[in-house]
Amino acid sequence: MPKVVLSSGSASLGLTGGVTEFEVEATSFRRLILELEKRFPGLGNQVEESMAVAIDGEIYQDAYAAELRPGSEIVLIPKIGGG
Amino acid sequence: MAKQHVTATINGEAAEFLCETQQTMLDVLRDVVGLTGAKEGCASGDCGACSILVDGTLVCSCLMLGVEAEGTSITTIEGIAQGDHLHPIQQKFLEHAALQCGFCTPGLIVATKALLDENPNPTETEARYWLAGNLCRCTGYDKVIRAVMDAAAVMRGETV
Amino acid sequence: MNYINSDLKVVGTRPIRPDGVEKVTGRALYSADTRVAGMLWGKILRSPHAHARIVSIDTSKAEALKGVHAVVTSKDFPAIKSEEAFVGEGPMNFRDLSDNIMARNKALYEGHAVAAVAATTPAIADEAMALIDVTYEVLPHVIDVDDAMKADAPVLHADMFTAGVNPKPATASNIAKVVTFKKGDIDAGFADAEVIFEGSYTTKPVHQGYIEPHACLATYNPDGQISIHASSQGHFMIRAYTAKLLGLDMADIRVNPAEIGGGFGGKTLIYLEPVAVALSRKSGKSVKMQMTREEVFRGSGPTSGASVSVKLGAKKDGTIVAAQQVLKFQAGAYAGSPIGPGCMCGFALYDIPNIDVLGYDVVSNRPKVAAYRAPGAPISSFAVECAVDDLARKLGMDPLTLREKNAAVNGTKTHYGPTHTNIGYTQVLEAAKAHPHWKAPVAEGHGRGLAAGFWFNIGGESSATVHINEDGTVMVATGSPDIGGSRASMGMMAAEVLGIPVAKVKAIVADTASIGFTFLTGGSRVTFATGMAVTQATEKVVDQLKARAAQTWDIPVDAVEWKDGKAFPAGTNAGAFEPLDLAAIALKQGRTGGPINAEVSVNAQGAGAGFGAHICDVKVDKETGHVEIVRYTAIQDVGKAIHPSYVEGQIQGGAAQGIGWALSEEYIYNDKGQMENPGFLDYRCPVASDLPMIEAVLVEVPNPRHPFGARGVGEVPIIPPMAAISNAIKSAVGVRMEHLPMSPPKVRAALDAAG
Amino acid sequence: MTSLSYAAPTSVDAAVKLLAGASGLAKVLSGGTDLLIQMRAGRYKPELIVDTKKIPGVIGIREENGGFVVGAGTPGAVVEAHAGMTKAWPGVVEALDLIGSTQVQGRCSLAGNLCNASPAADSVPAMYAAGATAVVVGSNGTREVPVEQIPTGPGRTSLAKDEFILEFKFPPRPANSSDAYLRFIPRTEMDIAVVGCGISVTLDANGVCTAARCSLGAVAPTVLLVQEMADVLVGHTLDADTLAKLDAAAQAAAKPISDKRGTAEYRKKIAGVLARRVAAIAFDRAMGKTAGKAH
Repeated sequence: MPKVVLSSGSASLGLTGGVTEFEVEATSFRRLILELEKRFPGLGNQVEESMAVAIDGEIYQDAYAAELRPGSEIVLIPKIGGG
Repeated sequence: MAKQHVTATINGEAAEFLCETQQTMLDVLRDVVGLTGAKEGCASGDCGACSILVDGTLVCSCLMLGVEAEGTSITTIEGIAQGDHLHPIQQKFLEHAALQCGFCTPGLIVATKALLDENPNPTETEARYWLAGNLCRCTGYDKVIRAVMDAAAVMRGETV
Repeated sequence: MNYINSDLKVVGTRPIRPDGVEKVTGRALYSADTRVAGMLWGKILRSPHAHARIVSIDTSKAEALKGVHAVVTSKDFPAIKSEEAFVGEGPMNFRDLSDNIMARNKALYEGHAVAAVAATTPAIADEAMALIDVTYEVLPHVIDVDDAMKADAPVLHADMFTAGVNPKPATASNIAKVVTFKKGDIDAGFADAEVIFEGSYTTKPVHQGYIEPHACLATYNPDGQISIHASSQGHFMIRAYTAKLLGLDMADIRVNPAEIGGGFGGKTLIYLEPVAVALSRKSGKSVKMQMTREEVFRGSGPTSGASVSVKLGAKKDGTIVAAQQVLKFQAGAYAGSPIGPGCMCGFALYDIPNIDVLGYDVVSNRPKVAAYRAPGAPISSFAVECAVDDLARKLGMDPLTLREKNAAVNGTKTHYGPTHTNIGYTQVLEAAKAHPHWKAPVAEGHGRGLAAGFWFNIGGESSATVHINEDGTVMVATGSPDIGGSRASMGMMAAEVLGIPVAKVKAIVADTASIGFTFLTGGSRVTFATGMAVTQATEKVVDQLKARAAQTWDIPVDAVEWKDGKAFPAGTNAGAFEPLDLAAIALKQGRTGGPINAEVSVNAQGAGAGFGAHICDVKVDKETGHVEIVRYTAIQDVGKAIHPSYVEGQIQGGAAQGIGWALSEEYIYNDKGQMENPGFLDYRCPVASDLPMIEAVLVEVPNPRHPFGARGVGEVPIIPPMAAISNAIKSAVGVRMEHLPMSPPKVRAALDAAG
Repeated sequence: MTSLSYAAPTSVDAAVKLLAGASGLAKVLSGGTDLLIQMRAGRYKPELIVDTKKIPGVIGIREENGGFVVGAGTPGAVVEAHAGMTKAWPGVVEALDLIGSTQVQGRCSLAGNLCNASPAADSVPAMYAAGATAVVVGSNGTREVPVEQIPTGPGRTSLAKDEFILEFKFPPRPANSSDAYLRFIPRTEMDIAVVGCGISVTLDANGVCTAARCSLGAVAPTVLLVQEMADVLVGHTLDADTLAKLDAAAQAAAKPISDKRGTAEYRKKIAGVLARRVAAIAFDRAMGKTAGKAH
């Protein structure tokens, strides 16, 4: 199962009750968000609204379709903008 | 308070306008005459975006009253090109990519014209000090100065 | 299709931009250049207090003044519920955005809008503002970030409980959020270190300083349809936020993008548009608004000022084994500083096993910050790059060698999660080492400094359409405002794919009703993301052109090849027909199936990260403390320069802004919390005589995720200058300047203290 | 609406009558590079603006019994282009040249700079050092006043409501005389002086100073004419000892405040630094050693 890591945003830790690593049954980014919201109410929306993810090292700002492999590592990071 | 009646020459054409005493020449050009090439970046003479020539002298139109234009000959950015023929300074600004957003460009081109009219062969340092009153936030001035030096050379007939 | 290894005829050349002549002749229309008959002039009344409760606002006298057609206050704007969102280029709450454009209960900074008027002339509008009677209850204020974090500091928001700490704090504070990033074991790392360096640094808020003040012209029609003419870094953003803050349908709002006179991140937010629409709705007339320069400084977003500490641990051989950073960022009056990227960027240039970064997002009584070129990164890197320079001195190592030894490479896992891929930092450092500037001896009495920078760059949503005109010329339309020559690069990519001269292609910026959604011009995303959309749309057009030729020749489409702007019969039909050029096919497009065009919308992923290294030589006047930049070289991996002149321009301009940040730009407040230098006279942007030529060196390590290999280039160049200059001053006169700006009084004081 | 009227009289008498007759605030407009900014900022709300530029003598430069007479409203750029002024009073000319940008140079005037009465005005210390006098006209006729008697405090002058400056007189120069002006600013251009210093000297054939006038700007409520600095110079060549004493005298005379443009402590130090640098230039010029700009 893909593994979610909250190396960032302990802003999210409040929602996970301090849990920093856990596995989620998901094959796509969208499914991941839904699962996160189910598991830790609020977290899915937070990711949806103001966070990006790094899937196996690559940053995805907002791509529902992005594929998750069974061994994928998903790191939640703040969404990135610019000037 | 009745408006002031002013007669002047603007970009070679006889012009008449009515303005209030407190209106600056910049206000007059933009809001009365309808020439919006001169820009308001600060309205305090610190950015040079409103540069114009008054009887050949470079001034900030935001630091001049419209009524002071009486009897003068005004040149704005709209009067720099000869018909559909760009002035060499304009051409070199394009060739050197000396503009990014282009907002300060009218002021820079008018100020450069004044420089080269007075000093056809400026050093880079002279050009930089002459143009110190024209803020540009996009280019870091590098390509602007290159365009100015290149335009000067062209106007001296050294290159094309 | 990917063109990275193709023989390119247009991309990489330096054609004159299509919008150039309008801009050198004064014809180009910027935000404030449009007028309509019968329009009113709107102006905003702003709080003179840094922090005050708005007890009452009496607008009756102003409304009674002849020539005044409307006065609005927060009552004219619907209450917006608290909703976290990614606004402009950073996190912000829509309720805050609404309160920021028109103060609701409290004025949270000097310059905070409290009311607005629309009158027949600017003079009458000014007079009307003087007639608005606002009763304030002045509250204690706090300006600087360290003060705002103190337990006894005046609290701006009674409902602000620090997010990111567990459990939720019991009392409200000015600390909006705490962010942490960890990698490895920081304690073990420092235990393992043989040499340790620690430093503390501060930076002042600096303004983007675009020369064009914010302005707009809005018309609210009786049927509820609205037209807005304004410059910004995204007209779709103006539409979205105006609709959001006024509770309107986006379909009723059409935003026409004016030429934009600079943004640098500062025009990724709205300030005037909803106010102008509200005034127009109330008056039934078009309303033009235009900030004064003073309003731009007092009322629009600078970037954060900050307090940063760095601790580095290394082995004697220069291997950095532990790195720690604490960053406290000012967000302005509302939560949402670029603390996230600030925490991520500083150490992103290094491959360090143990990293610990702690960041604070802190509100205080200043204008809400807005994005500014690589938001957060310049502050973070100023601290880190100064510390690395001093670590090198402590280790007795060359600062470039130390950076090479610890440089992030492909496969380096960052402390914030992602793994670097397709990055060109090594190549950038090699180019720096090989550059004549780095090799040249340092002149007597001068000093040389080196610093590097990293920015993610982003992709995101973009739309583009490509139309083949009846004569074979081409129109390209995108939704990305052209802030620095993007019309040229868009046209060039289309011309390259079509195999025709760029002069035959004209690129424009389409309004919100004329093209699909396109995200902001920001994050250095346009050439990457919008360029991708343009390339794909052009490829679709090429497919159609081939099909039309196949139809004309009555051969299968796969037997047609497109080359140099012409269709050629290929395979068994090779040479069977005369090639058909674009004009010939365009002429017959009616017969062969109708107009030839394509629209493509993308949400581009895989933006290539950017790295840069700057070399700076300074001369310090020891008696006055004045620092002169005598030579400056900026080296950067740009992926592929589509139009090299505008790429160089981005790098030179970014470096110049960084030099201003380093030496002369700052917000100066009096004890009442009022800004003392809200103008270009005392807010000191670099002028032409302050700077030398800035040599931009383009390193091209292609980004495989872009058809031409392009990376964003606009943000990286503002990151290294502050540290490069501090490092140069240190090598020139031996003092370390940790506090920005490194102004003459500070440098002289440091020299006196050093004795 | 408050109405503002404008007049451009063509004679001194007409101008004086207008000023005397104004019921509310009347402002004299020469270059306008300060006045227009102050009006926009609401610092002044005049009811009448009297543009003096059309009055004969207000613009122009003439030689008069060995000295120079400069019209009060003569734009900086015009003075800078005048060979005679540049040769006799390089310090005054370079000071005027430091006011604002090239654009401002096209408009700014000595009278405007003096009557704006800012302690940081660039041309004022140089005029003090030069010993220039102002020809003041008003209802009671004409009076000639040393320039240092015009400003009385920030934004305040000794001119009566119906008075204005018609022209400035610069005295004849003895042999081996010259002057110099330097100001310190954070950038290289466009800033207001953090400290300004003007020095005018006359030397004997051996380079010994026989007469000196020294002034400091931006270190007190008005520009200072500093006798102590002059005393240090007179009777001496510019040796290390004299330079050290001059530095000390300048620092002692400076009574600056801390503001957005610099701290008091910093300003005192810079006053000393500039005094030394300006004296060196003035002495060299007086001995005919150097030409050109000091900045």
